[in-house]
Amino acid sequence: MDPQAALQMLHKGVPTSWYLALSAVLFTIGVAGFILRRNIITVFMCIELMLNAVNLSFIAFAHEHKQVSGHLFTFFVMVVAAAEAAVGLAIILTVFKNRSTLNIDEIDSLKN
Amino acid sequence: MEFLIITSIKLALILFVFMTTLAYLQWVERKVIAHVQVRMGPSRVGPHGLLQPLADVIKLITKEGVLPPHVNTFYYLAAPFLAVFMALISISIIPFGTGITIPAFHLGSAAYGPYKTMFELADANMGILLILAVSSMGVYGIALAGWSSNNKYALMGGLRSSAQMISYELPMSLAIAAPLLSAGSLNLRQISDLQAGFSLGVIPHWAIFQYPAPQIFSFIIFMIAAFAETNRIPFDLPEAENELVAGFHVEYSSMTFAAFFMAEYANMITVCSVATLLFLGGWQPLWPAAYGSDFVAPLILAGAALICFYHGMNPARPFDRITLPVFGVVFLGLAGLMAFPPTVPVLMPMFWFLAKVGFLLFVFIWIRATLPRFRYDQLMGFAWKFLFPVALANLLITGLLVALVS
Amino acid sequence: MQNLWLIPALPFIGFLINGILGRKLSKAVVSSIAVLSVVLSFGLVVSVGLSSDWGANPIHQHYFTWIQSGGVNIGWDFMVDKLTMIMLMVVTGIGSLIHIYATGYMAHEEGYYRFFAYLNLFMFFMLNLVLGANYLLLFVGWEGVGLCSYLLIGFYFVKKSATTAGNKAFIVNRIGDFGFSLAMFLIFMTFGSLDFGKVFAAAPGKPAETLTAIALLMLLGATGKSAQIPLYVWLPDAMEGPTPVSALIHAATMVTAGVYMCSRSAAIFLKAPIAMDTVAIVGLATAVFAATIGLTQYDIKKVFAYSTVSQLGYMFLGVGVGAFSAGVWHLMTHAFFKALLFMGAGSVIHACGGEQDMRQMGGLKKYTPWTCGVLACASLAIAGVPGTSGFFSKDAILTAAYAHAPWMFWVGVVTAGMTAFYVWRAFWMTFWGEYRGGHASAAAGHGHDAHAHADNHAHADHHGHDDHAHGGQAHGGHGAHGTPHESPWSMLGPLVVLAFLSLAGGFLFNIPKFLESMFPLHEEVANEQMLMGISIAAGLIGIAVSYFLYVVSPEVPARIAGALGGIYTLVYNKYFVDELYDATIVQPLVEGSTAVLWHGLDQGVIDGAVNGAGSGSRSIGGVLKHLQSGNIRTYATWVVVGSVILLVAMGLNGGMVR
Amino acid sequence: MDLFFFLLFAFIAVACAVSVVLQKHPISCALSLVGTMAALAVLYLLLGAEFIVMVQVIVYAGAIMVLFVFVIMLLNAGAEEGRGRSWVARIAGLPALAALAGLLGYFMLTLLPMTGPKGSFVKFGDFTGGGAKEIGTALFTEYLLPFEVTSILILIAILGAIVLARKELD
Amino acid sequence: MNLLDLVIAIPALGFLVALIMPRAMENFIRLLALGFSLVAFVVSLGLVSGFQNGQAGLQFVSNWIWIANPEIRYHVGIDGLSLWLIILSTFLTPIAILLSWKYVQHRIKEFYAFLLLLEFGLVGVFAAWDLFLFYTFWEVVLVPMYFLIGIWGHERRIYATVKFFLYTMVGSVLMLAAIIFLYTQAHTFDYGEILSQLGSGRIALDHGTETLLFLAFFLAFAIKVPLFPLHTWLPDAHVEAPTAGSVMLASVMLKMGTYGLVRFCLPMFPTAAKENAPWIVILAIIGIVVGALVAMVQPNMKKLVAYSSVSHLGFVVLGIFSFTQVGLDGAVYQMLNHGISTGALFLLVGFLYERQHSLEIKDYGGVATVAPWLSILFLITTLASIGLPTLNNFVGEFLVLQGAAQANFSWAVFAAFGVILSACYMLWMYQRVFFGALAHSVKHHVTDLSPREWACAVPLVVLMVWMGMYSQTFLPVVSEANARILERTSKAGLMKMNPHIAANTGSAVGGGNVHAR
Repeated sequence: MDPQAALQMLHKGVPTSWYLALSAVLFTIGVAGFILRRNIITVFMCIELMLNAVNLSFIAFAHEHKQVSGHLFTFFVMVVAAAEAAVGLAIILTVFKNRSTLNIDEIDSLKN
Repeated sequence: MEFLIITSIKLALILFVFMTTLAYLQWVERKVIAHVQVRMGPSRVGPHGLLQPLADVIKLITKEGVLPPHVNTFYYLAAPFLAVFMALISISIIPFGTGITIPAFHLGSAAYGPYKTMFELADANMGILLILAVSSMGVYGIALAGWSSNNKYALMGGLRSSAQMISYELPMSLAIAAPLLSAGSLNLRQISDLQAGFSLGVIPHWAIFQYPAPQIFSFIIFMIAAFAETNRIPFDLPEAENELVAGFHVEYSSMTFAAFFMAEYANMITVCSVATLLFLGGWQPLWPAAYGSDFVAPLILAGAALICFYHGMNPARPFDRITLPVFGVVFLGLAGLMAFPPTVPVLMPMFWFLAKVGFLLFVFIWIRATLPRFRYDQLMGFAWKFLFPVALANLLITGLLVALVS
Repeated sequence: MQNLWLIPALPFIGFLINGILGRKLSKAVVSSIAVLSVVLSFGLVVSVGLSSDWGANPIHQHYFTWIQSGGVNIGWDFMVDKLTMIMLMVVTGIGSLIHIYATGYMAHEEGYYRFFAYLNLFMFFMLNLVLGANYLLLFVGWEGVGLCSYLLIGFYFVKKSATTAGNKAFIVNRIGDFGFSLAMFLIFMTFGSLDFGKVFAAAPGKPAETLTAIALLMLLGATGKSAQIPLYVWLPDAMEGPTPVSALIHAATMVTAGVYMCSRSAAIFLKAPIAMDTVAIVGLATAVFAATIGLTQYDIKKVFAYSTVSQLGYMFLGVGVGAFSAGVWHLMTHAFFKALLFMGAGSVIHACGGEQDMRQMGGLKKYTPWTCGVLACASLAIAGVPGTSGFFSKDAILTAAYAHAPWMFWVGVVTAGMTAFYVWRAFWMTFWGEYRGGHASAAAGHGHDAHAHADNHAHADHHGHDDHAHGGQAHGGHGAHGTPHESPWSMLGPLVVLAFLSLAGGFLFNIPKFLESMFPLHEEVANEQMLMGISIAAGLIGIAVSYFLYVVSPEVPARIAGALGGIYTLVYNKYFVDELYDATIVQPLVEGSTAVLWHGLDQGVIDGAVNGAGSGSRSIGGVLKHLQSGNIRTYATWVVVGSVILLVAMGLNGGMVR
Repeated sequence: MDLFFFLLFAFIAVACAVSVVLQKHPISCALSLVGTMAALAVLYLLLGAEFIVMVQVIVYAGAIMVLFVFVIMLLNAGAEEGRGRSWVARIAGLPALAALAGLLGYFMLTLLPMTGPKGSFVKFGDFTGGGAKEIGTALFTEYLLPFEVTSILILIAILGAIVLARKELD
Repeated sequence: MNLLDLVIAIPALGFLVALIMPRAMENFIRLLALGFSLVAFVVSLGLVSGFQNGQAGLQFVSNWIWIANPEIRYHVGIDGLSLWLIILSTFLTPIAILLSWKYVQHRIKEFYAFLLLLEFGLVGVFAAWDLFLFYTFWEVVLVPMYFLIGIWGHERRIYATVKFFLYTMVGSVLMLAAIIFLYTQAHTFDYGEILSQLGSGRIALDHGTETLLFLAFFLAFAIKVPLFPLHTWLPDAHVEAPTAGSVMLASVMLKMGTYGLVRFCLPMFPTAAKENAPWIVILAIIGIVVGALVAMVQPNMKKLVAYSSVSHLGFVVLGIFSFTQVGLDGAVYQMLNHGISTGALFLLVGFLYERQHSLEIKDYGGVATVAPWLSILFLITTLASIGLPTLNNFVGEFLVLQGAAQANFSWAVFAAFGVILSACYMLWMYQRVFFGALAHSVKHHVTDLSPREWACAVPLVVLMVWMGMYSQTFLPVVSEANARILERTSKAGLMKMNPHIAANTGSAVGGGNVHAR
């Protein structure tokens, strides 16, 4: 865009869309991690990353619509994330106890 | 612009005072414990070993920082500073007194002021939450230290500390929540302001006495949790010498080692200040000014001066003949300053605040001198099976009472 | 005004008492209850008969509405007119006689109370049948008596042949009822009611073909109940039941229900000439057919059974040719003498310790003079010797038949001759000559084997021994030593009464006169005396021939049988009709439904389809399951790919909707 | 000012996120993730979500990630070993990701107008509805049911975690 | 909270109470279940006394919102159609409970809980006046039966349950779809509302749609009935089910199907119903005959009785789709009869099974000698089920056939074969089991009825005689309701298919002008 618009924009602040785009990028990175990494824990972290990305867009929308609901959703997401972390890590511990591996590709006995 | 200047001035002051305090806190601790155990404690370096901290600092700085080969260097080095960093951050939002107003003055042709500023670095809206947040981040320091040292004792320490801190954060935050309920604000300054005044003329409106819900229990819970958070005896499992040699900081030496201690003491101070602000009415005096609470500080200082002079008369050591009178004068000056009407409203709150914090710190040390160490499972069990439910119940009752009254 | 409902109610009460408390009560009490209830209802009938003036409109009583739905409105109504009166008389009268007889005959039986309970129940249903004022009530009785005959035929339920015979009777009757019920539906649809009064009033106005259909369906029902071709097969087997039962149900009363129904529905039949002719022909055919079989049988009860069939054929002939009153008359007289015959036979069997094969009898007249005497009367009556009751009724029918179509008369005459022959054959074989019965049990055993093949369930093993076993347990005491003996008076008494009736019945009750108001008499036919003479002659010839063959020169019949050869065996085996039915209907049904319907259709096709669906989906899953590699990252990749596709689709639809 | 902070912390966030994916060692991943979260917290602050900022730090950085670190230490997990088995991921993975990134980014950017009168912008302090009071009010009035449900969820999660992690007592 | 709600609530309450009982207190649980079911029965008798015949519309209505959006109402009420079916359910449950007193020995608590749940569902099904509510109850009934067969059944119970479950599911899913479609049209689940909208033409279904909807409902019900080609789940389910299960299944659950046909298929889609009547009736007749024939050759008593049910319910369907007052009354009456007599049959077969632990006919013989009373009761029941006059089934069959005859005489002709065959298979079975020489095993195992078994069997027998002798107790209410249903169907366009039905629909002596052909 031309510098004039850019300046005006600077004056106005940051476009909400950029936040959204940022969240999209983060999300994709999370997905990438999920797909490319083989360490369960890392994969798990990537999930958290995705959640965070989503939260960001929630907050952004909350700001856009000037209402608090988005925050609440974020809040719930966090709660869920916490629960998920607790259970998931417990599962990981058990898995490690039984199979002594963290390689996600070797944990595929749920096939067929 | 002036905001920046004033802030930086405050920053400098606070940093200086704080650092000194840290250094001397250790001296105090050693002294107190010594006296509890009927010893002298440090007394060689300077009168009553007053210069001991200085000596230590120099020693620590000049020591060789050993970098073991098997450690994960980056985290090994990052950990202590992370710890200190986190510890210091929380200081920045702790108010330690009412504000001060610098009257307008002329510097050459330019006219400045008047400037009004509060006794704190940042007036955070959600100060208390911020403190919680930062303290929760504090785990990383220790955990990383323990892990990166690549040593099983250290790792144990790290694990323990992280587990312990997470576990004790819950009762802590619940305990904090209770007074917040009755206060209805998250801003530390507002909270302690709300505790101003006296009921029946004498009983201060501190949270622990507060109507409708006296927060005495949450105070106790908070303190217990605080001990755990700061890895102090009786909860110093992460660094239990006789179990895992020195816990997470086995491998550390010189400055990095010192950093952990700084962090620990800084945390102590933070915690105590928070306790003061939340429960002990911050800088509110112990009894109404009408009954002369303002004169406590001058009197104490004067008393201190007298003692100094008396010892100066018949010294135990040759030096005392000079040093003690000097101290006496200093004390007298301070007493005067405290009594000097214009400064009273500025200094008195600060005095009360520091006094309370000091008292709490003393309690810390006292307990360290008194109690033995817990066993690890006891520690956890205590957190989850006792503190947590109690804190919950306390919160519930508080909420009910508040709801009923309002 | 009497309460008609009491008439059937009394036996029913008897049934309830005996049925529920019976096993606790002593035989004396049981029998007295049973007999008393029937005798009382007989008394009621008589009083009703005496009290009512036999005007135009019959006694009609409504008790309660039974079924009421839409247009169907069936009341529980009783009605008594002259026809009913006769039936009532016969049923209750002979019924009570037979009850008395049974007290003696069954004296030593197991399940004494059971027997009398059933008997009373039968009386109840039979009276219901005759009293019912609409077709549905008639049907109630109709089915009910069927039930009782089922129960009584299968009275010795340990005996397979007995129970099988019972089933056969019931099921064959069911086939008849099938026709009857369809008839009822048609009647209802045509007349909008089932009440006799309404129906018969409206009958003349209805189209002939409908009426014909109704009548034919009714005929089907009647053939079932009254053992006419093609459904007569159950009656001979029914002889498995105790003899009093054969006498009461399978000779005197129940089997005549068909005749009763037809003459009751005369109004409809008269409007359906085709149906009438069918009835007549069926009757005639049955008469001849059964008579021929009767010629060759050795089991005394079977002989009489077939004679019953053929006599019923006579009645149908009468009805068919329009001589309803004659039919009813023969119904009554036949009730007299056939009951007598059976009870006499019963007494004979009783005498011979359960033996039923005539070849094991003979010369009994010196052992059992009374029985001999009464049987003689009965035989005279059935042979139509002038003056006896049988003579009048049979003659009336034959005359009517001649008036209708001469050839029917001739066939009838021949049949009459055969009837006389085989009845007297039985008489001679039983009472004349020397006693051929050796030791009872052995005799009975082989005697039964002789006709056990007749058992229509060919696959069933012979129960001759069981059969005798019951005889043994019944009359063990006498069966032990071979000498026959006279029956007790409780049995002989009724016999004597009936003997009197069968001799004098013709004079006493002139049914056609009595029924004239309902069924107008026929116009006199020419040279009636001649016809009468011919029939009498036929009867006498029959008797004479039988005397010659079985008394004078007893070896001749065997030679004749030998000469006839194939024909003889055919007739002796009852034309293999049972086997025929078995092969053409029963077996195909059973096999077919097993192989085709059950295994083939149900389990094969339908279940096959169902299970096939199951296994099919399972195999599909078996293929698809390999997508399920169990590798999370693979799944995740799929998800991503899917979401990309979704997003693309969204883009093509012009971005996100706001 | 806004723009500066945004760009700065957005950069930090993305960088940390990338390092989460690229770092070999779980601990490093975890710490990078903490970094991302911290950066996001600042962005939240810019978006006026004070309370959420705190919760973000306390819960995410302070509890969840500590849990991760804890577990990593417990298992003493080293760098990834073994080869990937998912040929699907290997083949379709990157292209799909690229497509996803592109499409998502595109849609997000075009979702709200950036220019013109009704272009939507974020300026620090023009939304102050994110305080503890507002959130509390909303949470305990109209979102009460979800709140309770999540609390039950948490409870269940705790039980599940205990059951899973407990040693077999036999 | 009127009587009807009570009748629905009491079993549910009992179910819950039974659930919270400690499983150790077995006898107490038994007594409890019995008590609850008896109370329910007594209360339901109150329905009978409170029911005003001739008063149009529902009675004992209670109607409040269950789910706000989409608006699903708890709308229950009864008319003459539901009344006796509800009584039937409440009447048979205590018997089923009493019957299982000794027979069920493991997982007692769950067993009785499920029986009560079953009763709850059944009563609900017959009382529901909101399509969604109806569907809910419909499924509720499915669950306990599934477990009753699956847990307390015999050897092949799993196969049987799964088959039973899948069959029913297929149907009910279609029904659900249809219900939802109706909702989209009418924007309500309330049956009365939907009916009035259909009647007033506010919902205009084109021909194809109506047929489809009809078929969807019809299939669900036909499977439950079960109509001929869909019947194979029944024998398996019956053979594997515990006695109480069989009793409830045969007596009441099958009636859900026929009830549904009368209650929903006819009034909602009269035109489609009439158009499809011919082949449905043909299926019914095939069912009657084939069912009977297959029953005749069954070696297993329960299978035999099960197939006989197929045959009997064929009569019911025939009656329903004859579209004549008589036929419909007969059908409904036949439902009750079948409930009583077949229930009794399963009950008595159950008695035998508990004595000798075999259902194979060949294992029996001469039972009559050792257990006279048992065999007498069995005989009466047998006679009832082969439709002997003065016993209940006769009335039903007579009316059904009469109605069929009015609709189309040939139907009656073919259906009547069923009457013959029923005699064949029942009597043959009776002969082989009860008559003949005393089988050895029978001699050792079979004893006559215990007082408890008397208590189970006698009420049923009494009812058989009562319903056979004095149908006026039951019929008027039923025909009242049927008349209302028929007037809806008769309003619908008379179809071209069969002039007789057209002529006879709903009319009283409609048959009057029909000639046999």
